[in-house]
Amino acid sequence: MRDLVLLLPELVLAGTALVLILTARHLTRPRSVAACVVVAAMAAIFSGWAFSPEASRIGFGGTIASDGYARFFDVLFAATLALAALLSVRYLETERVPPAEYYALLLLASTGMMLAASAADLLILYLGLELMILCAYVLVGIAVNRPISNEAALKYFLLGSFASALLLYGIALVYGVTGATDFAAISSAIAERNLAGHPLMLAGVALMAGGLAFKIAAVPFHAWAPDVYQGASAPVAAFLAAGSKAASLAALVRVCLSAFGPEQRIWSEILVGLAVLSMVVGSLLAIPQSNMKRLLAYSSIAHVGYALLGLIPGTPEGASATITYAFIYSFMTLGAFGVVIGLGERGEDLVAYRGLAATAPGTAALMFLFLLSLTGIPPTAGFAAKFAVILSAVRAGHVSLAVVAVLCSVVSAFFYLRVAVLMYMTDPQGAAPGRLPAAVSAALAVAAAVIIIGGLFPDTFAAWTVPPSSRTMHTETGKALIGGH
Amino acid sequence: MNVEWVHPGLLLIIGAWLVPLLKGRARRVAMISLPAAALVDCILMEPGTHGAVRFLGQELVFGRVDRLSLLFSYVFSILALLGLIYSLHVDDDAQHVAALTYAGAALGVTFAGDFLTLFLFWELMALSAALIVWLRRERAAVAAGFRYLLVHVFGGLCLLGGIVLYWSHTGSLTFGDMSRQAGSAAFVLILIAFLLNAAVPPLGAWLPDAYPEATATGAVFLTAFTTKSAVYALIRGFAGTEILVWWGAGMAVYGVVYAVLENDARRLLAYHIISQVGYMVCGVGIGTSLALNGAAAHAFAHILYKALLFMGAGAVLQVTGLRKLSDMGGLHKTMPLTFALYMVGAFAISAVPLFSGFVSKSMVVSAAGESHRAAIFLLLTLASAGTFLHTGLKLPYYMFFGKDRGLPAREPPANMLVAMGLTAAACVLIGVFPALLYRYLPNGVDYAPYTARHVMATFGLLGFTAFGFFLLLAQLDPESIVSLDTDWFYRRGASALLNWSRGGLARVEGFVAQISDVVMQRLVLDAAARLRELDARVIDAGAVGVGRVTQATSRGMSAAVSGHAQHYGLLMTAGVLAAIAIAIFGW
Amino acid sequence: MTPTSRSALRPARWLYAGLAVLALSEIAVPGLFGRDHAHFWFEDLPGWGSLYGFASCVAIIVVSKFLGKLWLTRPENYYER
Amino acid sequence: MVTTFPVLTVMTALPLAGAAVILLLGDRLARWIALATTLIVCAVSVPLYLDFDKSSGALQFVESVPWIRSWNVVYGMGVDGISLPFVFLSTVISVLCVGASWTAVQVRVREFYAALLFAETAMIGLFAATNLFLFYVFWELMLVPVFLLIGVWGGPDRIYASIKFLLFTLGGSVLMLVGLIALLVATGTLDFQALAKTRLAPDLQAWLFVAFSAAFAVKVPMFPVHTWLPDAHTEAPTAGSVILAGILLKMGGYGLLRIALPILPDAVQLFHRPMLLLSAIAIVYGAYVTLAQTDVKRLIAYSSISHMGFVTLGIFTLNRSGVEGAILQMINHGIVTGALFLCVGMIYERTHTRDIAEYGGLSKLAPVYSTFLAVFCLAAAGFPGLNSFVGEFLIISGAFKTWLWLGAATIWGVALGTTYMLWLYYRMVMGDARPRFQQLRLDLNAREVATLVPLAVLALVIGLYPESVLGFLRTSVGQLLMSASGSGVIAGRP
Repeated sequence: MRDLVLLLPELVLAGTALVLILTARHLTRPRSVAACVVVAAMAAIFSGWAFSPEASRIGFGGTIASDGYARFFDVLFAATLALAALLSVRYLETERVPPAEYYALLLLASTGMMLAASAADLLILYLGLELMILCAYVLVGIAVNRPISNEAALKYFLLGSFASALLLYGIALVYGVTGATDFAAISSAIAERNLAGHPLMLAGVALMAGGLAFKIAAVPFHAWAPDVYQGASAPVAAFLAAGSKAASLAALVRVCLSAFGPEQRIWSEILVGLAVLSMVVGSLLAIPQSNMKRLLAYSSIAHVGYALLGLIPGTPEGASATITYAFIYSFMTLGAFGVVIGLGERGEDLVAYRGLAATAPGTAALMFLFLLSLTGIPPTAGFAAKFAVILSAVRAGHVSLAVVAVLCSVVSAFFYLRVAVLMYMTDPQGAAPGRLPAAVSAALAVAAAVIIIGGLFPDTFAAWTVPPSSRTMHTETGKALIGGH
Repeated sequence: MNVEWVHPGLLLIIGAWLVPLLKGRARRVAMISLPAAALVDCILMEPGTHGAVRFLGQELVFGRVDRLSLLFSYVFSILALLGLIYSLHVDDDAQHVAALTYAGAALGVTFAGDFLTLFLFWELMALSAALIVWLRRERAAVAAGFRYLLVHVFGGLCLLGGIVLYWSHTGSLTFGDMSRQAGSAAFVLILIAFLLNAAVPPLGAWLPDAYPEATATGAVFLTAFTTKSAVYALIRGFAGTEILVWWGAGMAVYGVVYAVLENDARRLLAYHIISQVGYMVCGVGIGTSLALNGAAAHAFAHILYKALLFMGAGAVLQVTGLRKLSDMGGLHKTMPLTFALYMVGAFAISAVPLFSGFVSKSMVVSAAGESHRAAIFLLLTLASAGTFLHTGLKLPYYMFFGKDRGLPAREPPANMLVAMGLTAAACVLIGVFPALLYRYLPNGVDYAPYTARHVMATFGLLGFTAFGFFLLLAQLDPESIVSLDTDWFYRRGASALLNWSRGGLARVEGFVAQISDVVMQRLVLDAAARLRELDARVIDAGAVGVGRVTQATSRGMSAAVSGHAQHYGLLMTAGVLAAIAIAIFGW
Repeated sequence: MTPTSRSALRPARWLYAGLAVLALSEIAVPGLFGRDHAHFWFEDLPGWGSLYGFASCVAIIVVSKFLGKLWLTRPENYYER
Repeated sequence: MVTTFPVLTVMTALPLAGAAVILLLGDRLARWIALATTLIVCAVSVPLYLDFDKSSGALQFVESVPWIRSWNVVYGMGVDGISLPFVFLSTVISVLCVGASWTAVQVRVREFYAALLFAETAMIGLFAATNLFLFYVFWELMLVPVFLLIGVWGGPDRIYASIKFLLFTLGGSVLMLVGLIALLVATGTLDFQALAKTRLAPDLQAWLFVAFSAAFAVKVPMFPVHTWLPDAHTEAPTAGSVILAGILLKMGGYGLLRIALPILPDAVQLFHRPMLLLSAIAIVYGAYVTLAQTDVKRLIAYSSISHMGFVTLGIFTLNRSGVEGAILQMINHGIVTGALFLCVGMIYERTHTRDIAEYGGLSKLAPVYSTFLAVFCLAAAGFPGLNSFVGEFLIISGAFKTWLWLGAATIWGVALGTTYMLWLYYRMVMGDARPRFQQLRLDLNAREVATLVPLAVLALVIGLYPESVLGFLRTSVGQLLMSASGSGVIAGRP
C-alpha cells in the first residue's frame, strides 16, 4: 500500500485524466480545462517531491524505482505537460477539437512517460512507453478532418508498432537468456553466469536499442519524425518532440546503466553509430527545409545525437549530462514550437518569419534566443548542455566524436540562423502577426527563463539531474562506475 | 628637453603655424622673424649635447652641436631667411608653412645626435618637400610630387632597415662614424639612403624630375635642404669611404652631360645641383681634413649660389611664365637687374675667382690633387668647365640674349630682387674674403685659394670654354625634348607594377576566396542537397520495389498504408540488423 | 637687339685677342710671381688651363650630344603617352 | 592588488544595463543613453589606469566568485599589463562608435545601440576574463551583436557577408571549444594562471595548439582564412567596421598571447616557424592585394590583413621587442584603422560612393577632412612620430633578430604599406576637385571632428611617448616570455 506513494505523481495525472473523460461533455472551454491540467501538473510535481521517500527505493516487487532520477523526470514531464497544455489552448479553440479528450490524452501520455522513467523492470518500461505512444498516435490524428494529420497518425502508428514489436522481441530474448525482467536481476545474472557474450543476449540488446532508438527518433529510425511533426498540430508536435523524446531517453539511460551495465561496450558501440548518424544526417537534412515544423523535426533528430554523446561512456556523470541535455532541449524546442504556435497557421512556413523583428520585435527576440540556444551559443542553456555532453565524450576519449559534434553544430548554426536572418535582415511580407495569446506567452516566458538561468548558472539543475540510483548496480561495472565519481 | 636650449628646427616647425593665423603686415613680419630667430638661435648656440630624451629605452639626442652641425645650421637658417624674403609676395599660407617645416626638418637632421631623431626629421623633410611640389597645384606638379614622395619613402625604408639592423647589432642608436660597420648590411642600407637623398645617380633622377615642377619660390627651398643635409650626413657618417670618390667624380660629370641636353631652365640647373653635389660626395670620399673642409665649404657656398640661380630662373618664370629656353630670349633689356644678379650666381657656380664657388670648389679639387688622384682631378676640372659652359654661358645666352622674342617682361617684385641681391652679396663676400667662411669649417684650415697659377689656370679654363662655346653655338640650340633618366624605372615601372597586382593577384585572391566559399558552403549545402536526394531517391526507390510486393499481398489495408511508412520500416529494419551485427561481431 | 644678335656676338677679333692674352698670361704669370707647387706634371704644361678648358668644352658638347641623339632624348610628351 | 569595488564587473555589466534601458525607452533617447553609458564606462575605468601597479606582472583588480562547481569553473575577472590596454581600447572605441553612428543610423535605432553596447560588454569581458571558460563565453557572445550589426545595418550584400562572417568564426571557435574541453579534461582547471603553471605533454600541446590557433587565426585573420574579412568590413556599417577592425581582430592576437604562448610553450616552439611564414605571407600578400583595390573600404580592410600580419609576426618572434611591438601594434591598428573607417564612413555619408576613382581633389572641398585623413594615412604608413611607427619599429627589429629574410619581408611590407596608403591619399585628396562634389558640403561638422580628435591625439601621444602604453606591458610581457620559454611540472595526459 505504501508503495502507492511511489506512484503518486502518476496517479494524480491519471486520476485527473479519468475525471476529464467522465465529465467530457460538460467541459467545452479549452481555457478552463487547460487551467486544471496545469494545476494537476503542479500537484504532480508537488506530490513527487513531497511524499516520495528521501532514499531511493524499489517498490511493487522491484518493478518501480523511486529515486532522484525518476523524480527529476516526473518534474520534467509535468512541466512539459503544463507547457503543452498552455500552448494547445488556441489550437483547440480554432480547430474545434473536444478539449477534454485532448487533455486527457495528454495527461495519460505524461503518465506513461513518468512510468517509463521510473520503471525498474522491462515490462513496466514497455507498458509506460506504450501508454505514452498510444496516446501520441491519437493526439497526432486528433484533428479528424485534416487528411494530412490522419496520414501522419497512421504512419506513426504503423512504424511505432513495428518499433514496439522490436522492443518487445528484445525484451523476450533478454528474458529468455537471463530469466528475469527487472534490471537488477538482469545485470547480476549477466555478471554471475557471464552471459555478456551470449549471442541471443546481444541480439536482445540490439533489438531493444532499435526499439528505443525509434522512440527517440535517432537515425536510421528517424524517418517518421518529420512527417509526423508536420502532420500533427504544432502543440502535439511540441509535446512529442519534448516529452516523448525525453521519456524514451530516460528509459534508454536507465536500461543501459542499470540493466545492461555489463554490456556497456556493446551498446556504446551501437550508440556511437546512432549518435554520429543522427547528428550528421539531422543537421544536413535540416538545411533545405522550408517548413518550420520539419526543420525543428530534423533539428530534434540532430539533438538526439548530441544527447547520446553523454550516454556513450556509460559513466554516471555522462548519464547526468545526457538527462540534463534532455531537460534543456525540451524547453528549447518547446519554446521554438511555442513561437510557431504563437504565429498561428502561417507560423509553419519559413516565409512567415521574414521581417518578424520589425513587426513583432518581442516574438522575434524570443525566437532568436531559442535559436541561439539550439545552436549552442553561450550563455544559453543550450551551450551548457552541449558543453556537458561533449565533456563526457572527451573524458571517455571520444575526441573524434566531439569534433564531429561541434562541426555539426556549425552546420546547424547555418539553418537556425537562417531563420534569424529572415527575422532580422529581410523586409516583412504580408500583415503583421497578432499579439501572442496569454497562454502561449506564459509558456514562452517559462521556457526562456529556464534557458537563460540554465545558461548563466549551469549548476542550477545539476542537483536534480542525478543518474539512475546505483543501488541497482552491484556489478563490477557498477562498482567501477561508482569509483568513477 | 631642457629649457635653456631651444631647437631652431622645432622653432620653425611649430612657428610655421603662426603664418596662417596672421594677416598682412604681421604675417610678413612673422615670415621674416621666424628664420631670423632660428639664425640667431644657431649663432648663440654653444657646442655640446642638448635636448636628450629617453624613448624606447634609448637615449635620443635632438641637439648634437659641434662645428660641423653649426656650419650647416647657419647656412640652412640663412637660406630659410633669404627664401622667405624671396617668397614674401606669395599669398598662399600653405606654401609658407611647408617651406618653414621643410627648413625646420633640415635643421632637425643637422642637430640629430641619433638615428631615430635623424629618421624622424628625414621623413618629415621628404614629406614637406613633396608638399612644396604639390602646392603648385597642377596635375604635373602633383604627379611629380607623388613620385618624389615614393622615391623618398623607399629611401626612408632603406634607412629604417639599416637603423634597425644597426640597432640589433650594436644595441645603440648613436649616429656617428660608420666606418666600423663598413661592409655590413646596416652600413650599406644607410649609405644607400643617404646617397639617394644626395641625388647620387642612379638614385638621383628624382631631383631633376621634381624640382622644376615646384613653384618659382618653392624650388629655391628645395635646392637647399634635401641634398645638402644628405651631404652633412655623409660627412658625419661616411668620411673616407673610397667608393664615394669615384662615384662623386662621375656624378659631377654626369650632371654636366645631362645639362647639355636640357631645355627646361630649372631642370638644367637641377642637373647642375647633381654635378655640384658630386664635388662634395667626392670630397667626403677622399676624406682628408682638407677634403672634408672642402665638402662642407662647397655645400655652404653651393646652397647660396644655387639658390641665387633658381631665384633668377624663378623670377623669369614668375614674370614670363616660361620655363623652356627655346621659348625665351632677349630678356636682358627688360630684366637687367635680374640678369646681373643671375650672372653673379653663374660666376659663383663656375668658380670664377672672387666668387664663392672658387674658394670652396678649389678646396675639393686640390684635395684630390694632394691625394694624387690625377683622374679625379681631371674629371672635376672638366666638370667645372662644363658648369661654366651651361650656367655661365648657355643658359644666360638663350635666356637673356639669343633670339629676341620680344616677350612682355618687367623686373620681378621688389622682395625677389632684395632676396637675390642679398644672396649675390653673400656670394661675392665669401669669394673676396674666404676667411669669413673658412673659420667656421669643421677642421682647421690653412688653404690659400688665390695663388697665381690657380687663378690664371682658372681664367684660362673658363676663357677657352667660352671660346669653344661660341664655336659650337650652332650645336647647342635647345630642342624641345626630355632626356631619359633612371626615373624612367618608376615613371614607367610603377604603372607596370600596379597593373600586375591588379591583374594577377586579384585573380589569386578570388581563387582563395573561392576555396573558402567551397569549404564553407558548397561542401555543406551540396552535401545537404545530395543527402536529400538520397533520402528521397535511394530509400524511396529501394523501398518502392518491396512496397509493390507488399501492396500485392495486402490490398485490403492499402488504404491505410502509405508507401513512405513502409520505406521507413525498411530503414528501421536495416538499422536493427546493423545494430545486431554490431552487437554480435563487436563482441 | 635685332634678329641678327648672334652675328653681333660671334667671336670677333677682340675676343681672339683677349683669349690670346689670357693664354700668354697664363704661361707667363706663374713664371713672374714665384711658382707655387703643382700637384701633377701636366699642370706645368704651358697654357694648361686654356688647353684643357677648350678640350673639355668640346668634349662635353660632342659626347653628350652624341649620347642624346643615340639614346637619351625622347619627344617631350614621352611620359604623358 | 585587490580592490573591494568590482570595477571590471561593473564595466562589463554597465553596457548591458544601458542596452536594456535603451530597449525599454525606445528610439528617441537611444543614442543619448548609449553615449552616456559608454562615457560612464570610460569614467569608471579611470581608476584602473591610476591604481595599476606597473611593477607587478600579476593580475590586478582580481574578482573571483565560484561559478560552476561541476566543471571547476569560477567567475574570475582581472587585468594585467597585457589586457589593460585592450580594455582601454574597447572603452574608447565604443564611445567613438556611438559618435560615428549618430546620424548614419536611421532604422531600428534602439536595436542598433543595444547591439553596440552588447558588443562592448563582450569586448570588455573578454579582455578581463581570467579563465578560459569565461574567455570562450565572451568570445562567442561577441559573434551575436557583430552578426546583427553587419546583417541588419550593413550594405547591399550584407546578408552574405554576415553569414560568411558567422560561419567562418564559428567554425574556428568550435574547435577551440573542443580544445578547451580537452584542456579541462587533461588538467582539471581552466584558470589561465594555473594552466600556465602546468606543463602538458608535448603531443597534446600540439593538438591543442592546432585547435586554438584555428580559432585565433580566423579572427586575426591569418593568411588562408582571411577571406571573410573584406566582405564583413565592406558591408558593415561604419561602427561595425570600427568594432571589427578595432577590437574583434585583436581578440585573436590577444588569444595567442593569453593561451598559445604561456599554456602551450612546446607547441609554440614547434609551430612558430610556420606561423612566422604565414605572417610574412599575410604581410606581403595582403599588401599587394590592398594595392589592387578600387573600393576605399575594401582597401582598408585588406590593409588590416597586412597590418595584422605584423602583429602575428611580432608575437611569434617570441622575443621581447617583437611581442611588445605586437601588442602595441594591435592598439595602434585599433586606433588608426578604426579612424580610417570613421573617415571613410563620414565621407561616404555625403558622397554615397566608395569607389576611389570617383574621388579626387578633396583638399580643396574639405580641408579639415583632408588634414585628418592625412594624419591617419601617415600613421597607417608608419610615419615616425606617429603611433604605428613605434610598433612597426619594434616588430621589425624583433623580426631581424629572428631571421634576416623575415626582416626583409617586413620592410617590404612597410614599403608597400606606405605606397598604398599614400596612393590612396593621393587619389582621394590630391588633384582637381570632382565637379559632382562641388555642391556637396563635404567638410566635417563639429561632432565628427570631436569623434576623430581623440584618435588623432592618441596616435600622436603613443607615437611621441610610447612608454604610455609600453610602461604597462613591460613586466607582464617579461613574465609571459618566461613562461613561454617553458617551465612547470608535467601534468597528466587525458
